[in-house]
Amino acid sequence: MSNRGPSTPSSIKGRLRALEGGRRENETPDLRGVPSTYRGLAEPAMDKRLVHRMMAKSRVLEERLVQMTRSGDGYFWIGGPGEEAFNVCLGLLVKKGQGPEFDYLHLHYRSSAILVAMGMDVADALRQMASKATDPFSGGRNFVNHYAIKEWNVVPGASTIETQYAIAPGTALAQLRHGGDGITIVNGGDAGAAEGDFSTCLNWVSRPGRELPVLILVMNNDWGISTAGHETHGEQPIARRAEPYGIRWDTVDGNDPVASWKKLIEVLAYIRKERKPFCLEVAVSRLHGHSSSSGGARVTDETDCMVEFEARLAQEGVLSAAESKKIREGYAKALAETLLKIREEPDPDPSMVHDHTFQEEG
Amino acid sequence: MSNRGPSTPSSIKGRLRALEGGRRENETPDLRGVPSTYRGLAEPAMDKRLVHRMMAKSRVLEERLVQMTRSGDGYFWIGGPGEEAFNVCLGLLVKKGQGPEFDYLHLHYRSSAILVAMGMDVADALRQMASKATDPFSGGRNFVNHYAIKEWNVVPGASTIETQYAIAPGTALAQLRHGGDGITIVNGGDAGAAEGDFSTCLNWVSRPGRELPVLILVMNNDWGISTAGHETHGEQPIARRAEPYGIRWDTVDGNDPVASWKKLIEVLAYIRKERKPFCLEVAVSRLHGHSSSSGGARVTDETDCMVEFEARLAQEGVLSAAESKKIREGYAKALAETLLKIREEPDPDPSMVHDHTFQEEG
Amino acid sequence: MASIAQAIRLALHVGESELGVTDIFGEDVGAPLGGVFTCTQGLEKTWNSPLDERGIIGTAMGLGLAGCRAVAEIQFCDYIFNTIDLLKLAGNSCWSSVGQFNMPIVVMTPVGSGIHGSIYHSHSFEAMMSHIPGWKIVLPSTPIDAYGLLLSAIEDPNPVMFLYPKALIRLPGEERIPGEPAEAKELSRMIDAPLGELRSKWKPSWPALPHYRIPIGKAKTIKAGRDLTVLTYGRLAPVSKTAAEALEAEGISAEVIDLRSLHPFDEEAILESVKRTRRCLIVNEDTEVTNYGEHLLRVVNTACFYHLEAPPVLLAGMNTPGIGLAWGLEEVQVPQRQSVASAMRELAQVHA
Amino acid sequence: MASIAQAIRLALHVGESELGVTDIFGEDVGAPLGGVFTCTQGLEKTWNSPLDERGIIGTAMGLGLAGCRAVAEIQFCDYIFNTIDLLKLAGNSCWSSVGQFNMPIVVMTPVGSGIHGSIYHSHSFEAMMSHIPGWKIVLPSTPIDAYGLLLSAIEDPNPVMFLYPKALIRLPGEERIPGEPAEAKELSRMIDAPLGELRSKWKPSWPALPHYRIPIGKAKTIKAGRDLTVLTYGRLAPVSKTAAEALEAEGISAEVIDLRSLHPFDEEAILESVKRTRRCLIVNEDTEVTNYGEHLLRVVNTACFYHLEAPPVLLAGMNTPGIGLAWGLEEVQVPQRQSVASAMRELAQVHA
Ligand SMILES: Cc1ncc(C[n+]2csc(CCOP(=O)(O)OP(=O)(O)O)c2C)c(N)n1
Ligand SMILES: Cc1ncc(C[n+]2csc(CCOP(=O)(O)OP(=O)(O)O)c2C)c(N)n1
Ligand SMILES: [Mg+2]
Ligand SMILES: [Mg+2]
Repeated sequence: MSNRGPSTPSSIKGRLRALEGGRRENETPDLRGVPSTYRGLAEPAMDKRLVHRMMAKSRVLEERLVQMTRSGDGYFWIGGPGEEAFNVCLGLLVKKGQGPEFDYLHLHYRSSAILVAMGMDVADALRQMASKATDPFSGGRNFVNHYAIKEWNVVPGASTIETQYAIAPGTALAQLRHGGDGITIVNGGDAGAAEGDFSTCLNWVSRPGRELPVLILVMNNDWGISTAGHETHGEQPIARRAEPYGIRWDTVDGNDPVASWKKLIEVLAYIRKERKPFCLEVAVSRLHGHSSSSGGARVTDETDCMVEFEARLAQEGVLSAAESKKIREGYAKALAETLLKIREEPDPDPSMVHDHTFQEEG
Repeated sequence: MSNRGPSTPSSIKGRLRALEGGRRENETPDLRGVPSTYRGLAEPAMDKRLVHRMMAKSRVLEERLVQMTRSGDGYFWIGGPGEEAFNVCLGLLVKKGQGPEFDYLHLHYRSSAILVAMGMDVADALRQMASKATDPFSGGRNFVNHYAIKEWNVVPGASTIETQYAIAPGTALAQLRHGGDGITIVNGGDAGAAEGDFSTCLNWVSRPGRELPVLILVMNNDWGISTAGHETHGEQPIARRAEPYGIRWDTVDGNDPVASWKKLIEVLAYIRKERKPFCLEVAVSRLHGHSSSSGGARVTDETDCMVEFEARLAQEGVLSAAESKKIREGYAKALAETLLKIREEPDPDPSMVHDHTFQEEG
Repeated sequence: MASIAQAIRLALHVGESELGVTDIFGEDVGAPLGGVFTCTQGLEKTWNSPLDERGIIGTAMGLGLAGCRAVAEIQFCDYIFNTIDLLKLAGNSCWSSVGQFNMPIVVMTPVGSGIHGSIYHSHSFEAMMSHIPGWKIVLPSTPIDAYGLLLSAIEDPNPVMFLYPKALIRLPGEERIPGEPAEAKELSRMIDAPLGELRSKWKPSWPALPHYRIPIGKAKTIKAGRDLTVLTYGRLAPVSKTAAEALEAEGISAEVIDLRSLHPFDEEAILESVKRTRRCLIVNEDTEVTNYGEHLLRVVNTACFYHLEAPPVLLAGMNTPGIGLAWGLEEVQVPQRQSVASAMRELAQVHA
Repeated sequence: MASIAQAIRLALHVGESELGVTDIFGEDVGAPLGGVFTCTQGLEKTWNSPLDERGIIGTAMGLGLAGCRAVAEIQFCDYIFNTIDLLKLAGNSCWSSVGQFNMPIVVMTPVGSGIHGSIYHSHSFEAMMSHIPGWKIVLPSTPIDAYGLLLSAIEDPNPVMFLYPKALIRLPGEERIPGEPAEAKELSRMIDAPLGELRSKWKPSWPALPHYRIPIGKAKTIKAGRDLTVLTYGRLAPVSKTAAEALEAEGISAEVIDLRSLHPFDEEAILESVKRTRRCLIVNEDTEVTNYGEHLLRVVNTACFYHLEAPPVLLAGMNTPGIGLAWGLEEVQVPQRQSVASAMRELAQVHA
């Protein structure tokens, strides 16, 4: 039997033409960045005060979580202080809901600000940190900042670096078929992009004629635990790896919420409308080291997006330093009170440890 | 403890500059292709008659191997008819020997012509096809065209697609440290480049300041078994995936031995001298379908490098059609006689099946 | 009667036309080939994936998380070993999200020796797979079991690993699948894709298939016996049966149980039989160190220790790094009819 | 006395200065961190790899094929499961090339629970690993065993998987490593990297270390006993010993054997002990289905069946998709001192 089917391969000459860099028709030669149709979009307009409040709330949450490892309220912390500016913008722009009509989120462990901006009850993060039975994400089973929220399409977060990139094409395929403008969003770190799963994602979202609506994010803090980016990465930049696949890509300063907002508006509009992938690399800071394993102490040699944004808001007359401070203190106080209550909540019942190994048929 | 070590990361601004596409100094902005120093090299000069003879010998070998599945002399065939033009040139240019001073070869199952050109006894390929105890590569344990030749640095060929790309950086690292001009050569198919191991290879050979001397080949026949390339690959072309890593790359018509020779001369000189990787994509044909599982019949809709090269040699007055034919018939006759002898050789001894599970300490 | 390949096709047809299967995909699963073993010919929801097992399992998981019903194929189980971490994730999504996200996917992959497959087309996978919590695992040895179990797997809200013995894929079954035409030729005319150019225009014509399932977790006694119990599955189920039948002539009466489901497995049926026969032989072809059969052996030994007249025996594949291509090697490396018969004979003759 | 982390460092120092180790690499293995558990601080041949386990194992294999001696680390065994296919290849290079290419590599990775590691920092790996032919596997539970076995692993011309119990990494040993200074403080001053800025200029000062090895394949009886034999290793070796010591007060005398090497394992020592005590408990923390302990159980049961007064018992981790973070969960999911003691007590009291 011949394996030849309806899809006869191009002749050797045609193949060579492709090899010589020829492109398929209908394709803009300029791959980098969003196409002009989507450039300069500003709707929905950015509410700087809202963005600031969500950033403050997220930061206060993370600082409390770090603190909980010291007060004996939790075993291990890992989280996202330093990624709030970009993540809050993203969270506010997510199309939130359940099912393929809405956005799917495949998140790594520095994504708390996305969820805070989406409206998560911060008490739930404390519950997970304290391994309480009331932790709605994992019932006290998983580490903090490992979210799973069925009603918001936040799929189970896992510690395994980069596996989310191999899974994301699946939810996007469901969305492509379903129609509408729901997209899949996947994020992870710079070091993790060395795993093959990152290229699996690039490949699977860009099969010719079967492109998928995915926002592929690389949150570049220039570190993988103790290893500096330049020790292990020759890419310039990482997002450029999308280009050979015909995937548009760009970079943005994730410490600047205004730039992040603008870029996200354009990129999300492109993905939602064109049903095509986009790869965006985001320069961010890592403000408390890698995790509580490395101490979780505040570092001082990285840009703090909160400090910068508050200075800017003060300068622009949007929010005074005093007002900013008050907002933060308000969140901190509320959280401290919440923690007192959560301490009283029950621990997971060991006799239920087998529950949910399987879903009962029904 | 702070994780910060001597390698302080670039500031957020520097990092952004990198993100904006800025390059490190001392780096030519033109990544594609060999640098001008190596262009137009022609030494060692191509001996067209030799190349033809080796191509003929390889083709005759593969045709005999295919035949052996029909004559009951072997269970399964997979091999490289259609890749002879490029592979013979490569085989003639390999720095052959044992140890890091010489080239390491990590080969997939269509590489017979490389080994024929290197001087392999074709009888050994028949022995492996016939699962004889005398098969020097695997002792009758592995499929045909799964080579392993210690004295020539041909590392064990495995059926697992693309794993060789994850292993190749290791031999190259040994060579870089050893000094000299030995390089690592790894080949595989177009479909297989979808495995994460291909990007693992790109990453590990291009760590800044730690680049490795590797020739990364993609043998593009536009098929993965029954699946046409364009169904699963958006890359244009696949070798371009090297570019974001700062790895030079190019494409060549593997059906044209003259073009292949010229390109290989340049590329190999560059890798040997600069101790840097290079990614070369080679357009080739698949002349007997995927393997004996799909029948192994001769296909007629792909360019045959033998036919083309012989026509060219006749036209150039290097070798007449009659001479070419005679050469092929000579190899065929010799091989038929060899097979008669090999049939008498012993089968593997089942009582020795545990041998070499471990290497004895020594 | 239908072969396993045809039975799988029939089940997938029911899956895509009645049970909401949205995707049947993997390497060469789509047209024109319909799978290297033809198991996916003529179906509507098939497509060819990139050559990337991690992408296959990952994408299936994503589809499952989004509520689709995906059946993903790994071309040979020999090539699934770069995805173990993803299989583990698929098995823990429900548990780690306290029941929020189930993972309704089926992964199918051919296993075992028997086709001169050499090192990389002869692997077994049940030992490693059964060590991954959160999955159900089936391994039918007949077309009707393949059919009924694949349908149960598709309906199951959990990840199910559907292993099938590649050496038996093309053999006709002995039992008719409900709805299957009386004549094998007729079935072939209806659902086997033609060769060559005809294929591009071909459409299958599916028989009407009434509801039929085989529940996951139920074994099948394929030969009754008195003197010992043989626990087996896959390629070695018919081999064990034939060997046991031949031993009747020697006055040895072996009961042969085809497990069909490996997790959960039919503990009740197994223990009932072993307590009755007082001897137990476990036969499979996976390599013998940390072998799934050792799990069965522990369960049997623990539950039946005081009933047993001899220690339970595992007959399995040799602990070598691969199965050799030369037939003489394969023959000694994995159990064959002769070695299974010898093991039965030996066990029957042990007297404490 | 040295901890396991320090013992590993000392062995790697001998490896790189005397045994030709060329590369010690993996995620965060190089300076400044020297490994997330500090096992590779102060060494010469360390470097930080990309965050890519497949690249780590693959590159180690390439180095091995080129005759270098590589020690590669996977940061947690929880992250090794995407490399199983490569581990299988490493285990079959020698066999498939009929002895042409051996694979002299060591892979080290921390295993097990006990640090509130939740789902992805609590895995065991011996079940899957022991199912991969062509590898030797060790799992020491004390610093001196870690030291002696790592040196044997480095010298072995075959691939060796060096597993070490993460819960015990920082505990001081009870036996002095030959050459180790008398004072723990002194050793720390010599080979523990300082914190903060000092680290960048720091150089270790290595003690002189006389030749010392522990052969792969030899078990260690860590407590003698009469009434039952406990086979264990890793984190649960000291736990079993403590439990057994406490049971002496109840008149139960358990012999505890720390296997140390899992493949090959010390069959002779094990069978001798079990035949003597006539009861056998196997204790580990891997999940219990297709568990390496079931392999031990089969070997013991087959060889000692007629000596046994009770069926051998496996006490292992629950077959759940992960270990829960909440202590109450971990406590019941993997054996602890109490449950090990109960299992011993129960087994000792069974009377046929
Ligand atoms: C597959 C896998 N390998 C290793 C680890 C251990 N690990 C956890 S975080 C981390 C570094 C991640 O760096 P990056 O991807 O840049 O993300 P960042 O933490 O900097 O945000 C490592 C190695 C892991 N969790 N998963
Ligand atoms: C990891 C792995 N997956 C699947 C296979 C089965 N398989 C063998 S060859 C092949 C297609 C390879 O296509 P390509 O890489 O283009 O090489 P070609 O055969 O065309 O030269 C497949 C899917 C395999 N051998 N290994
Ligand atoms: Mg990072
Ligand atoms: Mg191909």
